[in-house]
Amino acid sequence: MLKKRTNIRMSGLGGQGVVTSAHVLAMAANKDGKFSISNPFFGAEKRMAPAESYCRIGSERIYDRGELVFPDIIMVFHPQVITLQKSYTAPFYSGIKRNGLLIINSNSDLLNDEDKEYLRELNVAVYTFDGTALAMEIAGTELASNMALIGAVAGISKVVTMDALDQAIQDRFGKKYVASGGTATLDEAIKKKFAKKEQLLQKNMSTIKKSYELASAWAESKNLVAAV
Amino acid sequence: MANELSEIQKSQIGKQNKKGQTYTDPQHLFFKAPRTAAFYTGSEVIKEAIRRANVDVMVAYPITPQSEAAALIGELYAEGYVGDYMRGESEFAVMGQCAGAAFGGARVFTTTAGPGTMRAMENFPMWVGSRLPIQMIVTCRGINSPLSIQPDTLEMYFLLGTGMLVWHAETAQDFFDWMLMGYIVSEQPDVHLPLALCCDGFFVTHTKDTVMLTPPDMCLPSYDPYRSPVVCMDMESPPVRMMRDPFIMKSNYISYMTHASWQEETRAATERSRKHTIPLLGGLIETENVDAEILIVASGTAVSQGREAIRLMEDAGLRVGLVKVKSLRPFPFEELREATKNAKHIFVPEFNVIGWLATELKAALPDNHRIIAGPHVAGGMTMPAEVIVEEIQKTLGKRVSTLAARGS
Amino acid sequence: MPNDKEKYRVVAGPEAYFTPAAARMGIVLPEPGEGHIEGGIVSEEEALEYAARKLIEAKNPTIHPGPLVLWNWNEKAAKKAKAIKILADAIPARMIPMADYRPKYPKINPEVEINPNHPNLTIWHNKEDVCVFVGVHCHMANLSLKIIRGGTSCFTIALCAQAGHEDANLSLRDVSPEKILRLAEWVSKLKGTPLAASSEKEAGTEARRKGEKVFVK
Amino acid sequence: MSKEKIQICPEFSDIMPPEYRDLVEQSTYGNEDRGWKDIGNSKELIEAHSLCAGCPESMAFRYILASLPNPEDTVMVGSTGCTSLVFPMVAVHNIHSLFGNQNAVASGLKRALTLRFPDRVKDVVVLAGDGATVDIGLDMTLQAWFRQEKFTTICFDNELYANTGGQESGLMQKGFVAKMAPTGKKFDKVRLPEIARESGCCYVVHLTVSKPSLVEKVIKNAVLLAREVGPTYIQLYTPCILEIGKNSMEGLQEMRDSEKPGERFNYKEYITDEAKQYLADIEAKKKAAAIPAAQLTG
Repeated sequence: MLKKRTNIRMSGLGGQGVVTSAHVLAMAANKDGKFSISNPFFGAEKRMAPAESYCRIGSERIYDRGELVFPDIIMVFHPQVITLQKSYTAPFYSGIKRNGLLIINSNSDLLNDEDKEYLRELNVAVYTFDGTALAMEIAGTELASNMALIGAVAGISKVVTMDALDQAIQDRFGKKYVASGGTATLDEAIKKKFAKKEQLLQKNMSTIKKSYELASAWAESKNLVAAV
Repeated sequence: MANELSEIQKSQIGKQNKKGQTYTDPQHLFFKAPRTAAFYTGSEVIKEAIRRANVDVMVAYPITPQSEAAALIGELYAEGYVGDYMRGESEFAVMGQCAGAAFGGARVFTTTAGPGTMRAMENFPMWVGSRLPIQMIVTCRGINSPLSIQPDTLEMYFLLGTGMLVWHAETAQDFFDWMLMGYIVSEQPDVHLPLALCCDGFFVTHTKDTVMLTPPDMCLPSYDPYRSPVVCMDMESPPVRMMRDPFIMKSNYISYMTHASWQEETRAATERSRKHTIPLLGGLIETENVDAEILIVASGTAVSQGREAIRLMEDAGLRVGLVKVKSLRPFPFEELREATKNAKHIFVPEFNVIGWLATELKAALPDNHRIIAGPHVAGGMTMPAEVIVEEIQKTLGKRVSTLAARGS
Repeated sequence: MPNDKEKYRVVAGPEAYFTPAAARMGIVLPEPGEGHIEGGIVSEEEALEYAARKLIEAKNPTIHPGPLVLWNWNEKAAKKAKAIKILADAIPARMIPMADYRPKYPKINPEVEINPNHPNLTIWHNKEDVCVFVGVHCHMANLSLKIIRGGTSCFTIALCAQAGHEDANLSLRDVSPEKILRLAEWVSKLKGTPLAASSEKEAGTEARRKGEKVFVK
Repeated sequence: MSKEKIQICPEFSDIMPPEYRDLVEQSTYGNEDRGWKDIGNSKELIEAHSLCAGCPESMAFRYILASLPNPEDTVMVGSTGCTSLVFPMVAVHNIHSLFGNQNAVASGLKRALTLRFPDRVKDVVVLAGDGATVDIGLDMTLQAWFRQEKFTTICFDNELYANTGGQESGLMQKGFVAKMAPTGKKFDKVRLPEIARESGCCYVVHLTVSKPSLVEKVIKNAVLLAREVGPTYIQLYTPCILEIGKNSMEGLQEMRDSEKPGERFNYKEYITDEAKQYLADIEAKKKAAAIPAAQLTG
């Protein structure tokens, strides 16, 4: 069953599709008939600069705006968020709520003992996985890493359904979409990458599906399903 | 009845413009026309409002966070929904270009933010003195050094003295409705003033939210420059020997009285806007549970954060009321006195360093020791509901530790 | 900002060194079909009658036609000009135009004109005790009315084509040629002298005697 | 508006001040061949003004207003300065909004009028001093030219800030000692005519107002070209006799002296081929129209 409110903070680097991910997730929740809003927070749009966006999903109308200071879920899109402190709030997990969830896209464990101690105290579950490798393997481009992360958060929290995600992806990449300069350029880049739009949609979806399955399995093994 | 149309406007109703949109009676458009839900960013919503606003001239200039909206209006122009569209060279010039178009009898729209608002500032009292009903969207952001592109409402403090109508939107929905309603109010012959329709930058412009939109094939009737309280500068109406607006200080004695009366008249026009605004916006303020002893009085995004705080307080068994201030000019003196008469503590959360709303309230309300100017944040900081809760708990002497400390 | 509850009244001046705008003292404009007398909302008919009475009783009633009726720039203006002439003859009232709004150099001639930047000069010079503004752009009319109320004792009547004027002592709104003729009708009725024959056709008195409906609103 | 609309309602003709009756009966609205020669035998579009006695600006104003090709459809834009003391007396709609934003205002105005009157010619003419045009307003002056906004910009160059009491301006001569230039101006007079040419003006003229017939020709060309071809710029020397210590009667001589060959206000004109052609075509049409008349007299 859905919590009254699930607040998700996505920390990554400019160009990774952090903003897009929040929008896709919020659109999916919206299609599931839930209340949702998403908003980005960035300085001057720059590649590889810290970029954060926030997705709020709930069972009642959501008013809360702006930076998500006290998230239930934190998604780390790039190791540098942790290693080079490329996050708006430091340490990157500050403000995370008790029984929260931390998803890290990395091929190695980046947390030190202090971090682990702190998170253990708050009973925060940590899911570290190589979303970028998964994206390369399935979509053939690291530009689809954000899809892997979307799959992961959906798989563990079940905060949105796969059907809704499918529709959201159609909306986002299927039709004309209004995006700010940097995002628009990347949209073009990934569209070039895939000859046909259908192909792009399909590759994105299969990346999400695969990641969803892996994450679900992990969650069950930790019996986390109800936790978030 | 307020918000009457001119004969010319009435004769337009039911006819179609070149885009096949039907000129629709504003009352019908606002309150009876069917609405459909859209999941849009604030910038997209601004575009959709302008699509229906029958705007003649829009002047744009890039500055975060309004650039996206300003560019989207450009797309509308390319589609033929806006009469003319240009990029100015600076906000000071843009507001001059807007003035020129309005002097010439056009319905004018522009958007700006933060430093842009400040750069253009000299124009606003000029717009007011010249009675130009221009609509300007202000997507507030930081104006101090060091630079911040994030929400901060300090610039509104400066707008409050210009004589413009100043409204503060909380959500994209407010934006959509108030932009269309704004033209109807500010173009009334007894008002005929520019409107600064403000919001807290990114929080509204870049947030995707559900908004109820009117049909895209209905639009407002055109602006009728010939019921303006001043002469339209198109050389089509008398007197031909006409200057907008001459230096009366250089005429004869008592001309300073003319100056003073002129300013007094523009402020009188602000007062007259009340009767046109109240039926459209549903009052200059909106209230919830104002019989509670604790009230949050706020405008813009601070209202939203207040709503979240009120939920948290409810969960903690504490009843808190809310007053949303929609219009700052005209300022809802009577409404606020009435709404706050039962309150023992009045909290005023704000997104600026000086707390201008609290200052205004302290000047307007009796027993103003009840007013707690806070919490406030600035420079783009977010105001988590938890921080408002903490402020209230502190004041009530209940020192409960919130998560605030961990939010840094 | 009306802080005190006591009702402000828009009475003839001299009001103050610097006259406050009536709108800022809580005075609101009449709705369609209404007028106001000294800030109080009354029916249009009552306002018409009161205006007629003031004009008849005045020593130096004066009409100040503005650019919108002085210049023959459209049909409505032409009709209004005719109606105003009839009104002036019926009272009878002097007419002194506000030909335009510019600060005049070197000075205005209060004998023949009135200017919004110092209308009091004309009011004083001609000892106007009741005056009518008609065909003046609302903003300029409000400037004049404030200054007149501030420094003179003249009772001001505004025949406004738009929403009316709180700063006049008496104001009608949506004033059409027909409404001006109705005012002329009231004047002639109260004086007991019918309008001049030529005017009767304009004012439709003949027709009304025959029981025809004349002023369709 | 058509000349027919500039009429007094008969009911009021006897009470209107004479200047307005004259304006209706004796002004040159709608006269195809109006020009400076009408001054003195027709009602001018300018009333008594408050400029200093003998100020060349008043001459310039009178010539320009007499030369506008269709004042009944012209809206002027001014700026803060001595000129704004004259504009209230001018019988064409005109706008003052702020100091220096005149070309921005004119850009918006021209676009609005074009939008509202698609089938009519509505001329927009900017007239401002050198401080407004070259110093505080330079950005907006140039940007309007870059954008090819179709209106005429006229600069009254009196080489200083006159209305504020004679301070240094960008168009002041190098070395001139003035307020705010206590040891003499340190840099050359800004070469705005050349800048205007490079900024996209199709017709640029730099002259004094000593010869009314020349001023008339230049103003007419500038306004006609701005309608069809592109932005035009006219810089007129209107010396501030007060600030350069001359008497009321000496303004004209000052202009004559400074327009001699080699002097800084010697007549200067830049015109594009397109503009040349446009003017030639107009001339040709006039001649063609004139021929029948000639035959009749012949």
